[in-house]
Amino acid sequence: MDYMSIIVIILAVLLILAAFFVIRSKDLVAAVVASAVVSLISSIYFYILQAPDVALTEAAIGVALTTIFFMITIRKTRRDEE
Amino acid sequence: MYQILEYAGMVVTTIGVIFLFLGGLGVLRMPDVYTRMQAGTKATTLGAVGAIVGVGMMHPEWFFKTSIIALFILLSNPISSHALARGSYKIGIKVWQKKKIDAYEDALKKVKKEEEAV
Amino acid sequence: MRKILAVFFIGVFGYYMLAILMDFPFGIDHLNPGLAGAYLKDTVSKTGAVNVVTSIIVNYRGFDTLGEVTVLFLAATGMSALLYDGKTMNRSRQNASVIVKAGSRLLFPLIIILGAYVFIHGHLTPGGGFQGGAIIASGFLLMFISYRNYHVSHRILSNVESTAGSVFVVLGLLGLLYGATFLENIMPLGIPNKLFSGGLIPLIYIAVGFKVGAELTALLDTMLKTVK
Amino acid sequence: MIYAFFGVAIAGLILAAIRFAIGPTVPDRLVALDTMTTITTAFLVLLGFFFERYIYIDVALIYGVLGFVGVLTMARYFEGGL
Amino acid sequence: MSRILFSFIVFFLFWVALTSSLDPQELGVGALVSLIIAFLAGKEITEDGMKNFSFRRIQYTIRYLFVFFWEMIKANLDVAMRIIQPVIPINPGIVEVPTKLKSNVAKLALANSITLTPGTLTVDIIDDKLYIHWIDVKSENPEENFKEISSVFEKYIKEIFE
Amino acid sequence: MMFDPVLMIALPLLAAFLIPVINRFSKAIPKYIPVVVIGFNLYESIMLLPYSMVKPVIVIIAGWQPPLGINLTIGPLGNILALMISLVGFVVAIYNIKFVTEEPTEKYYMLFLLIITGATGVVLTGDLFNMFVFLEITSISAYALTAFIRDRNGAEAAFKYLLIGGIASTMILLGIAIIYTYTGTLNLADIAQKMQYVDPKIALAAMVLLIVGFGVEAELFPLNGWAPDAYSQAPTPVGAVFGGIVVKAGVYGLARMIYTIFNFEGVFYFLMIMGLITLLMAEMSAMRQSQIKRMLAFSSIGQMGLVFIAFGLATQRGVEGALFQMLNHALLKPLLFLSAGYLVYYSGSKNIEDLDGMGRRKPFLAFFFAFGAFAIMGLPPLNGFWSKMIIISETIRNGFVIVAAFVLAGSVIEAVYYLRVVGRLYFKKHDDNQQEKYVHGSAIFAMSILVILAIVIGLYPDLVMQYLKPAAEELVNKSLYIQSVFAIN
Amino acid sequence: MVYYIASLSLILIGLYGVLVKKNLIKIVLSLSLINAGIHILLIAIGYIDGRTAPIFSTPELRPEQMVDPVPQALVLTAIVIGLAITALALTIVIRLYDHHKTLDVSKIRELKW
Repeated sequence: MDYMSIIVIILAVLLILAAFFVIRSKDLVAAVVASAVVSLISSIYFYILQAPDVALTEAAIGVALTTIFFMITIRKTRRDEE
Repeated sequence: MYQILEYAGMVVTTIGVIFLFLGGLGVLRMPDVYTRMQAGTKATTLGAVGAIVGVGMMHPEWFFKTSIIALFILLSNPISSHALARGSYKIGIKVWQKKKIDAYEDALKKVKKEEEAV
Repeated sequence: MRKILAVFFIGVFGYYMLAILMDFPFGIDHLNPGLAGAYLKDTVSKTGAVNVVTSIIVNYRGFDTLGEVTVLFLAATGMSALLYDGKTMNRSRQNASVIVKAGSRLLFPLIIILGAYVFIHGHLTPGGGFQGGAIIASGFLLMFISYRNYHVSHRILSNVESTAGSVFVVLGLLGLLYGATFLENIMPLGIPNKLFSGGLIPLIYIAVGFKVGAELTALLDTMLKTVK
Repeated sequence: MIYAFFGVAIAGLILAAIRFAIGPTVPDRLVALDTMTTITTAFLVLLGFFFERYIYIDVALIYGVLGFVGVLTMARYFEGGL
Repeated sequence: MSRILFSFIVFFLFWVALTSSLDPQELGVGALVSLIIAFLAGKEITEDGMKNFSFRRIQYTIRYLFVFFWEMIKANLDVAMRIIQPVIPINPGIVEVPTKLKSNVAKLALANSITLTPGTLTVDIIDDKLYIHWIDVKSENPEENFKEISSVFEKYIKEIFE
Repeated sequence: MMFDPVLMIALPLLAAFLIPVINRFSKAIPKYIPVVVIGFNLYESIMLLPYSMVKPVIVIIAGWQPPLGINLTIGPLGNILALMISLVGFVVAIYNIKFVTEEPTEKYYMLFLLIITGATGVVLTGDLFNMFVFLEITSISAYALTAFIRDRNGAEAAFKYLLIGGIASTMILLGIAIIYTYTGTLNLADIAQKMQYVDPKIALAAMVLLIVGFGVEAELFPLNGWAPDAYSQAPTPVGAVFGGIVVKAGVYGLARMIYTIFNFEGVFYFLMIMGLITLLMAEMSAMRQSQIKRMLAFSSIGQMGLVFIAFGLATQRGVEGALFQMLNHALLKPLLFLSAGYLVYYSGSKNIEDLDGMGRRKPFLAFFFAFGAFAIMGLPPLNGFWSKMIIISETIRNGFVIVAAFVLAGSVIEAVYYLRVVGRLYFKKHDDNQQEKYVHGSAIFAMSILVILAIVIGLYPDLVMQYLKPAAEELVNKSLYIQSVFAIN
Repeated sequence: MVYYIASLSLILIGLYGVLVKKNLIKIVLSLSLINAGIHILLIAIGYIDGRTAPIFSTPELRPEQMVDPVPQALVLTAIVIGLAITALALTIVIRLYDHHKTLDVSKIRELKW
């Protein structure tokens, strides 16, 4: 058990919790913010797995663009899950 | 010379990382959004800048790129936390306070009145 | 009822997937000497690009990338077709504060340069056309959300998009014209790790960068503008 | 030494993540996300140092810039400016 | 013209720092890219153009940076002291601070400096009044606040940007 | 004269990219671009036929030999399907010229062009991941086209389709991940060669994931929930494209997976059972529909069920029957959809009841519809008869008498509901005199092409069968395919 | 190994969301979760212990020191395709909301699901 795998396990726990939060949260904005966290942690994963190209793409698309699409959609529809 | 720079870089990185941790702690412990923002912004900005510049000092040929990251963080972090503070004030999150001191509320009311008058 | 059924289904699916994944090799070189070995060995000498991922995307599997560009193009087309209303609307009601405005005005050109850097250096560093285009689009987004009346001409965007897309295909067809195959590298390879290397790869990535940037910007603008 | 850096930075990330989980309002979560983005940027630089690859720094650079755009967009959403 | 030249130089320096290389190919492409972007967007980032490179401004900038970093470190120590205590000693509120700065970029610099220094966070700017969330409110009088919070920076920023 | 086959994909893409610019200069030109470009594809795929029948044409892309780079592998099967796709695309493109008026029209033509390009790419490519990319092009343009008429049902159908399709695409990706892990390659022939060394348990999992993925486009039960809504809510020509093109691409993918890549005996029985269920469910549902386009959609699913049954036989003649049935379906379903589109347009209602007496008022249209209905039911001299006969006789010859009985029962049900509609067209009186609308010549021309082809194939089935034989052989005997890909090294 | 479990959990959570949730935006979010899980899985497949990214930025790097580049290339394509699907799905959601004034799937059913 080296240090790196401890970090990976911690990140995995955070990732799964964030994913749970996406599903559970009643507030759609909070869910979208949580999905940004999922994307953030998966980006760190790609980085650790020696895939900087993918990490960069995930950073460019996951953190900014996808989140923003969701935010615009929520802005144009409604925020609460009925 | 390189040796000195490397040790200095290590010290700077250590300080930075510690402040990153303190930033996280502050975000967790503070009582309301605005104070959390204070802790989060200040501590993590210095922390990140410290850690990044420290790495740049340990690897002198990385220095320029790392300082660009540091510059971006220095410029962008306060802006985003300002926008967040303004946004959360606008959706009606109250300031946690012992004594009531809120000059902004009155100013906003005034602005609103002027807009209605127009 | 539906929940129980779903949980049951997911349980079964998860069990089987887990059983399969447990046999998966992790962290060991299980394909030696597969496709990957060949790519790693030959890329620098045969394509001139240092970034193997880029050379796979643009050169070995360039056809995929053409398809990928098309997918994004499709999404943009589909969205603008679906949101088409025949009339345009104002973007937002609330003005941003002076700080945000000044900050985005300052950061905007720097972000654009950053995007250009990413797609020009696609064959040397991580990143490439898509990432660069996405960064440029984010730069425009910064302006859209800070300034109510910031206007980008859709005419120009769509022209850029069409031109860049056609350039990609035409670069591919050049190969046929010179008696080689579609998308084949017909330019000198250059010295690895210099900017001018990799033959067609940087050119294609520049075209892709422009195209993706224009597409995503147009997409964001349509989404922000139309419907209430 | 570098492992200690990782440990402390990850600890900061976890603390921010806890704040993210307990909320209570969405701006709270956004503050946590903002903090996490900044910590992640620094963490990626440290990881790049650990892997001894200069090119990895690009990812951190893009991450810092685009994380800012994402958070700013959400902040503008609350103002009603999206 | 002067504004475009100024922004061209800034962009080019940025590019060189980004590539960290003096290879002629990189420099040539960088010059091309910065030139294009300077023509398209260069007018927007500055109002004074080449005047920004005058000796006085550069000198003030350097002095300002030192002051700023010192204040920032103080701020962080201050935050750190507050965070690690069992009961956090705070008395927050939002106060008003006047400013004499006119240009937007100067206001941005001031607001950012204030946000990064001890116990303060800029919430909004309405005309020439800054609204600041202060973690430990000492007075409610705008003039006193001005002295306490922003007077240090304002004189440097005024020299640098105006 | 034969051009490089890669132009069949490159040129439509170029044209689609250029349409927005051309639209600036003239609003009238974009509607003719699909006709020209797909016409080129048609010409090209006909020219290719003599070559690909002898041995598969391998087109190298970017100058890399098969396992390294992507290559197009145009065997008899791929070529015939490409021919079918471009034929249907050509006809529908002609039909489009006057029919599409919904703004923004140039976007419609772009999407239309790309859906056909995607389907062509799926059937021509020899690379698994490339197939996935082209399948996504096809399905994403299909989602957009389903919602193209911006009414409430269109959006709902599109969302349903997108949801199922989105999950399917993730399943394909998962399957590709498993396959790549164990074979280390993405070339179809290479995978097929290496698949025999892979643990059967894992191969089975990969196959199930891929079948689920391609089954959505191929309308395999129970993944076909999207089809009736999408067919009926999309603009009419798009319904024809779904039936004639998108489904073909899905079936090709499915057949390629089952026959070439994996070798499991059991999957053929599974396919046959699923096909039977698909057939019966669809025909029963089609009986109950009151909207004509929905009815046609269910009928289309039923036809696909028949195709799956024939594929499930896994014999040379059975596969021939399946391919013949696909060809007939590709000719007749667009005919039915296109004529039904105009019928709906004239009667102003989607319901079958409102089509009364159309046979008198619109003899041409009613004739086209009736012809399509008779042919698809399998009335003897027409083309549908031959394919059904091959399938049924082959089913009986292999001992699946019960299956054959069910197929016959399904045919009877099919005949009942088609005759119901045809009867209404001709024998019901309807006497409100609506204003006369003109039937566009281009539409008549488009439908006539299909009718003539159907008659010719019905009279001389051997004309087609000589091409279908090598195609079926390619599927049944996979070593042929593998060898031809590696022969060029 | 941790990566496999994490990615599988993401896929399963996403599937659960798609199957059970009634909110349209939640469904689209769940789809993107599934995608994220598959991307992590693919990259983890290509990883080889102790090796570095497949970029020959300095001359002393050897091919034997590098991870498998193919999954990375595939994931890049897959991410862009996922973005396209998400964007289109959200557009359709906006359209649906315009017509029905609700995001609840169970209230939208005019067609039989």
